This record gives sequence, C-alpha cells and structure tokens, in this order.
Amino acid sequence: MTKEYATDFTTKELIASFIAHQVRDGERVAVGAGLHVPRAGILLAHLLYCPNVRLYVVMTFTNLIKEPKMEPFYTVTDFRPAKWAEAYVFHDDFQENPRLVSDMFVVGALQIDKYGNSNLIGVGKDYKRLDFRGPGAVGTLSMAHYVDRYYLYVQSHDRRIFVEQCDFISTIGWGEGGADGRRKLGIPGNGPIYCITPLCIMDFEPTSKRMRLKSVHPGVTVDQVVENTGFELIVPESVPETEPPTIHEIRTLRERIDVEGMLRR
Amino acid sequence: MTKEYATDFTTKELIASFIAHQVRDGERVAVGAGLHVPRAGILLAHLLYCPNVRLYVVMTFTNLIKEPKMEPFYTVTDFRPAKWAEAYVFHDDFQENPRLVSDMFVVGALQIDKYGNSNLIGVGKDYKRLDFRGPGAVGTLSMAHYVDRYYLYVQSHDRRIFVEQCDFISTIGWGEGGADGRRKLGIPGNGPIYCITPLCIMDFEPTSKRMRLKSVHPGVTVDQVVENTGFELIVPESVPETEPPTIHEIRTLRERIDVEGMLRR
Amino acid sequence: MIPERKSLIIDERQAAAMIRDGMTIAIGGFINSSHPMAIVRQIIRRGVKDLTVVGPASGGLDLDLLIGAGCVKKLVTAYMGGEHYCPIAPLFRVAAERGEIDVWECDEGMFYCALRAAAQGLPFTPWKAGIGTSFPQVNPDLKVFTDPINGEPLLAVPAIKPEIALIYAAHADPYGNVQHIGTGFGDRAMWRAAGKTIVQVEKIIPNEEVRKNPLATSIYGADAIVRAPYGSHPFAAPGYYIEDEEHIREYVAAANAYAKKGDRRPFEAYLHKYIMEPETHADYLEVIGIKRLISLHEY
Amino acid sequence: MIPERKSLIIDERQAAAMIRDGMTIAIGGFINSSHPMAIVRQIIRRGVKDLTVVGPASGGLDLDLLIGAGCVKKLVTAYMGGEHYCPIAPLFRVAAERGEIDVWECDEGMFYCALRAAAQGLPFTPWKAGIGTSFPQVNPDLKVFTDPINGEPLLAVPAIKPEIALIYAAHADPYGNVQHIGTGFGDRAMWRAAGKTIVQVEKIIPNEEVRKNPLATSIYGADAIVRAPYGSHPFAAPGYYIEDEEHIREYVAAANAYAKKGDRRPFEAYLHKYIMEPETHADYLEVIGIKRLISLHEY
Repeated sequence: MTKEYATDFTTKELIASFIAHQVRDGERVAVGAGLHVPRAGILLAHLLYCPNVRLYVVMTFTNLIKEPKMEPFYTVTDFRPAKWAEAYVFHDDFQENPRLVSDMFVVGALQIDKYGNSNLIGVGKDYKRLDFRGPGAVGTLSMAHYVDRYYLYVQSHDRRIFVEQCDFISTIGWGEGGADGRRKLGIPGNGPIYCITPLCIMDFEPTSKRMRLKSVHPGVTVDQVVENTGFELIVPESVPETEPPTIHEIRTLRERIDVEGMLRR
Repeated sequence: MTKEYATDFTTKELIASFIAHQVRDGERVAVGAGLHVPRAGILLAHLLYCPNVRLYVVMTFTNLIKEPKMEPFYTVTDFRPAKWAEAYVFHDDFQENPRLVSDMFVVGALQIDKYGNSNLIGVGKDYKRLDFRGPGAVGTLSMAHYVDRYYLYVQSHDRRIFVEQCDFISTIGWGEGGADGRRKLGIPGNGPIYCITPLCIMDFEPTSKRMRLKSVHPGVTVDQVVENTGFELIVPESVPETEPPTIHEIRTLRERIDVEGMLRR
Repeated sequence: MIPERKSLIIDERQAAAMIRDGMTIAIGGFINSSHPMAIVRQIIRRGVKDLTVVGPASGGLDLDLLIGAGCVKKLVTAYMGGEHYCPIAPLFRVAAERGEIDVWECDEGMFYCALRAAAQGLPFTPWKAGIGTSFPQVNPDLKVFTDPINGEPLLAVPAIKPEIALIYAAHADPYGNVQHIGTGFGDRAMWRAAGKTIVQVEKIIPNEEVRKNPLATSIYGADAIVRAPYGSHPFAAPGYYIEDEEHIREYVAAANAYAKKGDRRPFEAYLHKYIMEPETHADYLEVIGIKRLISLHEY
Repeated sequence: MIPERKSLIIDERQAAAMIRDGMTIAIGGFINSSHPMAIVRQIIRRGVKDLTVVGPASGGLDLDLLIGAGCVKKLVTAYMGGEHYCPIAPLFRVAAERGEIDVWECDEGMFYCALRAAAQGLPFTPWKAGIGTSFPQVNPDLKVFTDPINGEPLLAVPAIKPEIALIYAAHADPYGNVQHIGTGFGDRAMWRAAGKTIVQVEKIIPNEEVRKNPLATSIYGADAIVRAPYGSHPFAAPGYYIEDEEHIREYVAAANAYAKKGDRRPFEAYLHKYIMEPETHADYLEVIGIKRLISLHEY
C-alpha cells in the first residue's frame, strides 16, 4: 500500500502525525491532558498502528481501539475518561517504577539549550528573585530519567525558549553534550530523541549530541528557524520538509480523535 | 466492680489474660495466626476492653466486637477470616510504614539473651554450617523496630532458649543493656516490655535493662525459673504469682474466642 | 453488653482548629480535583499563618488561594497551576518571585521520596533522577552523596513529615475507614507519612457498606472524619461532580488582577464573598447556590 | 478494519521454558497460598539448575520442593516454613545447614527494600531496622553506611532484580490485566521489580469483566498469562480453594524422612508420582483426582 499523503492539514495535525510515528506497539505510553497535539498523536498511533499500546490516561490504564470516538479531556484529573479504565494507578505508584507508567514521554519547557537540557523552574539569574517563576517540573525529571526515550515539545519557537544556556535545568537532555553525555552522569535511557516545535523538527547530531535541524514544516524556511533559535543550530546541507500526514491519518484525527477540532484552530 | 478471679484455668489461658491487659484501646494490633495464645489474648482484650482496636488479621484490618464467635484460623494466608475485612493490606505496604500495621507486636525466638535480644536465624557458631537452621526472621526485626513496644513470647522455658549470648541476633531488645541501650543504636520505640513463658513473666530492670523475674505462674517456683534460665536473672526479694484471669475473661475465652479448646490442651 | 465503637466524626471547624500557626500540613488531591476545601476555607477564616504546606505532588489553585490569603510560609510541591484554567498559579508565581514564600523545589519523584522517608521513619530515601540538574542547587535540602554499593552519585531526599494530613475522599464510615472513588492520587502516601490524618468526605457510609468492598478502603484508620457534601467545590470530586469551571475562572481572574496588574481588590472581594462572610461550609454552599451545584453533576 | 489486540496466553511449558539455569527468578504468593505451582512443577520437570529464587517475603513449601529437587543455588526470603504444617521447611533446613544453598538472610522489611531498589532502578534503598543485629554479618551484601542527612548509621539494602517473576492470581484477561482475589500479598512488589512477569491464573476472563472493576487490577501489564485451573494446589487459592492439608502433610512427611532420618526415598517417590510422571499440569490434576480437588472448595 503506497502512502496517500494529505494536502490539506494544519501544522498541529502535521505534528500529531509525526508523533504518531514515534510510538511502538506494545509500549506503555502516558497520554497527557494539557498538550493536545501530542495527545492526538499518541491516540492516532494507537488507533492506526499500535493496537497493543497500554495508554496511561488520567491515572488509569486503558486500550481504546474499540472506541469509535475519543471524547476530549482537558485535565489530568478529569474522572470521565476513567470509564475506559482497565486499571487504576495510584499516583505515588509511578515513583515505584516510572517505566511501568510509560516507555516514552513528552516534555515541555520554558527554556531549552543546544544539548536538549530543559527548564520548567523559572527564568532569571537569581533563584530567590526569579524574573519569571515557572510552574515546576511536575514529573518530567523522573519520567525523562527512567523512560526509554523522550520528546521535547514546545508550542512556540523563539529565542526566549531556545537559549544558549538554561537559567536552571529541571530535566537533563544530553548534559554537557557528547554521545556519553548521559552515561557520564549515570543516567539511563536514550534521552531526548527529537525536539518538536511549530516551525520544525530537530534531532541530535550523534557525536556531539548538539541539536540539529531535521525537517522544516511546510512554509517554514531554514533561515526562519535559525533566526528564532538562540543557540547555534547544526543545519545540514539539505533540509527536507517534514513528512506530511496521510489522508487516512487526517481522517482518523478529525473523525475519531480531534472531533472538537482543537488541532484545526 | 471488684474482679472475680477464676480458679479453674490453664497456663495458656492465664497468659492470654496477661496479654489481654497489654493492649490499649484504639491501637492497631497485629494478630498472628501461628501463636494461638497471644492471638487469644489480643482478641480477649478487643472483646472486653478495647472495642476500638484495629485488628490486623490475615492481611486485612477488621473489628470483631459484633462477632459472637471467632472461628479459628491457623495460617496467615487463610482467606476465610478476610470475610470480616474492613480493608485489605498489600503485604509490601507494611514496609512503607510498619506503624500502620501494628502498635504492638509479639516476637518468638530460638534464643533470647538477658537484654531481650533474640534470634530466629539459627543455632551454631558458624553461620555457614549451622547446627540448627532457624526459620528466619519473618517480619520481626522491622516490626519490633518500629512498633511502640513488643513482647517476647516462647512456648518453652529452658536453657537452650534463655542463653548468655545469642549465636545470632535477629531482633534487638536492649542491645548491650542500659536504659539508653536502644537509643545508642538509634532505635525508636519502647522495645521489649515483657518476656512471657510457660513458667513466668519477666520484665526488664529499668537501669540495666537486664531481664528480671516479675511473676511466676501458679505452681511454678522461683528456683524452677532460675534453674531453667541460662543467664543470671534478676530476682526481686518477693516474686508474686501472675495475676489470674477473671471469671468473665475465662468465659469469654472459652465461649467466643477459643471455642475449639486449643488453650485447654 | 456489647461495647461500642467510637465515632470519629468531627466538623470542619473542629478540624481546622487542629491546624496551628507554623505547622507542617499536607493537603491531598491533585491539581483540579479532590481537595478538602471545607477545611481549607476554615483555615483561611481562622487566619492561620506560617504553614509549611506539603501540597499534592502536583498542586492546584487551592494552594494558590492559601498563599493569597497569607497562610503559607513554605510550599512543597512539584507543580503549581490549574492546567488549562491557568498554566501557572498566579499568586504562587508572584509570591515566589518576590520571595514571600519559600518553595521546596522538587519533581514528583522526589516529592514521594520525601513522604516515603517520613513514613518509613528514615532520614532520607535516595533518588537518581536529579543528578546533573539544578535541583540540588535550588533546593539545598537535597544532598548529593556517593552510594555505598556501587559508588554512584545519588540524591538524598530528606524526610518531610506532615504533622497533619488533610485529605478529601468520597466516603468513610464513622470509624475512620476511608474509600475513594477513583485512584485517590497520592493521598495514601500522605496518610502514611503524616502524624495524623483528617479526611473530609462527601458522605458517611455505614461500616457494613465498607465491608462490602474492603479493597476500596484506601485509608484504613483516619484519625478524624469531616462530613462536607460538595466539599471539594470548586474542584472536582470523582463520582460526584466535575469542577466548577465558571467559579475557577472567576478565581483566576481575581488572582490575575493582582498577579498581573497589582490590583488586589478583586482577590479580596473573592475572599470576602466566598470565605470570610460565610461562617460555615453550609453557608458557603448557600452562596454558591444549589442550582450551580447540581449543574455540576452532569457527566 | 479495527486492529486487534494480541493475546498473551501461553501454556505452562512455554512459561517454564523461559526459565534457564542460573537465572534470578521471583515466585509469588505467601507461605501456604497462591503459588504458580503448574509452572514450578514444570521447572522441576525440566531439571533447571542454579536458580537464585526470590521467594515471597515469607516463603513456603513450594520453595522447599524446588530446593529438594535441586533447582536452587540461592534463596532470598525472610522465612521458610509451612506454619502449623511444619514451622521450618525441612529440605531448606538441611540444605542450609550443609551449605548446599546460599541464603540471602533478611527480614521482610529488607526483602521489600531490595525489590523496591530494583523497581526504582537504584543501587540500594536504606533501612534502619537491622543496625545492631547480626544481619550485616551473616549477609555481607548489606552495608552499614552513614546517612548523608543526619549522620545516622543505616543499612544499605542492595537491589535484587528478578529477571522473571512468576505470579499466581485468580484472573487475567488475555492482554495481561491481572486481578487477584484478596490482597495479592507482595506480588505487586515482585512485578514492579522484575524484568518480565508471567502470571498463572485460575481463569481467563474477558477484558470487559476487567473493566467492571479496574481497582481490582493488581498487575496492569503482565508479559504472559498461563491458564491453570487448580494451579496453586496443594496450596490455597483465595476465593477458589483452601490448601490440601492431606497432600501438604504427605509432602512434609516425605521431606522429613530425608531431613530427619536421611532417607531420601519417600521424597523421590513424591517427586516421581506428582512431578516427573505427569507430563502436564492437567496430568498432575488427574493424579490428585477431581474428588480431592472439589473437596477443597468447602469454605
């Protein structure tokens, strides 16, 4: 079956499709409530490619392949999706073995540096007098430490986010760089794989583990990305466009997952 | 109401009555399966004096004051008493906070020294070639460490059990002695309060924390106790007889708790 | 004569009276759900000061309200916000930026390490995640040490022992057997760590009902039970009601007026109307109105 | 086309085939209840050697049988016996006295420390109980160290990671959602620590049944499910049958003949009749006989 690509899609739908291709069948996958696009991407993977994924949804585990339509949920404490539960997870159980909650994770950030280290603590030089106090690390530090791999995801791409150095590091990416950047610190797992933004997808150059442009979204130029990135990004000679979603993916997103159209706004 | 003492009772019933007076209302109290006499004593306390005790029975919590008769159970895994459960306790939860399982505990032993240190590991000088391999510590070490207080209980009283020095210590009593014997080791709680045997009750002299004869059971002489104890026991000038059970206690034991008559054999 | 069990039921005023200035208390639930709000509001009414509040692993606007009302000296939690209502809790943000409160910076994993150490009576429990990050720098209570087995660097997360935990749950019997609907989030971990636990419930149920499903008993042995229907309002209560979106937006607007524009009047008006003026939880519910309350039943 | 979920059901022979010489495996249950005996007997049938067996916190005669059959090199548990059937497990006792097996001496608290460390990916977790006792002397894996917070002496209990955990439970759906009847003892702790978990169940239930009571799902995500009715026999199965007292006494007599009198023939006869001769679990049940099995239903 050749892929039939869609031509009419939003950047959010494009990103959801990209994320869908990161999920592997049989894995445990945490589905956040707040980040609509990664949520849609993971559910898309589940419905189309990964029927055996164990979805961690509002502190329950479930499987949704028989659900014709996903009703939306906006908070991690919404009890309504728990109607699908196959198991309840006491929240403190996650600390007993974070891998039992998820094999992959999506991490947001206030700041990200060139090695994929990220910050949710706050912005400012003096911790006692922050210019901007962040929300806190939530579970990102522990999850990103224990999972097989994670994905940095931000909803805007500018020089306030992509900085030469984070004011504080709440989640380790590749530390001070190098293929052994994590191993040196005794940190397991494969670390951040991609950094996903509204402009592009970035990966990490294998030797230096510095962030590298992998693909730009339709309509975005390489210069635009470089200009909006506060550190020196590795830019290969040719940078492709991000692979578009298929017609089937877009149909599934719109008819079964994003029925309320949040990804089309 | 004056106490009406029973005149016809067995030593096991006497001990059950003694143990019943150690329980305080409102406490959590673990009820073992294997030790029939302490089990009967705790249930006796519950039915007569401590209606608000939380009984930990076969890995459940319950309250039995409305039960006309206690059916016997011989193993800690017997699921039948779980019919009374108000709560299930996952066994590994006990390690999260042993105090939530019990405020007091009963500890058995292969050997006990004069400071109430005890041994369930085995008998012999060489751990790799024990003369007699014991069953293991079960949960006694952790429970005795965390509970408010505990009671040593043995089913025979001889020089093999009461020794100058335990070959191995699996549960700390008063360590090397002294009122600060436990504090020195950083161990909380009030340690062993009494040592209960078929011959007598012993306590710990407050300054040295050496074992001291407190009372002898009817028909037992002080000499008999001293002769069967392998270390130098502190013997006060006058040693009373252990306080007998009341008629009401004996009736309750026989009619509601020990219906199968195990304490009368 | 069969002896009787003692009821542990008290009211929200008796519960809040146990909370004194300077105490370390835990407050259960998670972000927008399951907070013991009848007790929280009574604490504010009484003007308790200098609390160290061990929030849930991820804290919500109940804690923001306590901060705004001036009850909090130090906060232990890994997140402060209201998700889509407001990604960062407004009064927490400004209080933290100005140094008016101390934040015990942690992530959810470390948070449970601290509670577990307290429950286990240990000075600390170790954690690996955090090595190489800013956490040991911004939270000097976290000590990097060398593990005695393999010589790896590890983080020692010290025990934090709440003197009292305030928990919200669906049901309890009068004897302290508590049953949540749903998972109960990290409430068990708070109970295990705390010196005493007071549980505010939607409904008292008979002991016989508890015994029908002993597996559902999440907390076996609360020290006191407070009955407060709609007691998590404006937050959600699994199995009972969803959060009151309109009320939460009203709170966020009032808090943002201060946080973003320095105008404290809307927040003071909120405090006055919903907390200081009503004398009891029942009075609070009258202010909210039964019409609004029953509209939240829709699932 | 709706994609389908993959069934994880295998049989006891496939399960036992995953256990290789020298492995570290955990076996669930508690003393006289809830052991995955269909798999355990198949392991003996296959003659697996040199296992490190992480028993339950308190181990029973299932482990004694494995020791007697020569499968065990090292045993991790805090108790070995059959309660009123035999206070100390007979073949364990002699094997330990003769140094034929290594015992990782611990109490139940330390036992869970070791499993938790493995689950959390930590080199160790600390424990306080044990300072001043013989444990660090008889179990050199336990290291006394100085805690980095208060300078107290603590015990470092190193991680023990079972490569595979073998668990017995009442029910599972074909997709690895497991539901115990009763508490499940420490089975969850084994699952959290282990690399893989195989759960032997009394009965496969539909996924729809699992969803009716998600709180009852004790293990969310077993790697394989083995269906074996009466599969804990001769031990108890909560909600299904009590232990087979007569069979256990037969075992104890056979084991004691060797342990106390040096006569190994009765134990060899036991092995032959109940394990080596029947080819499958169903064959074993035929040897026991349906009459005996249904008599154990009486509660």
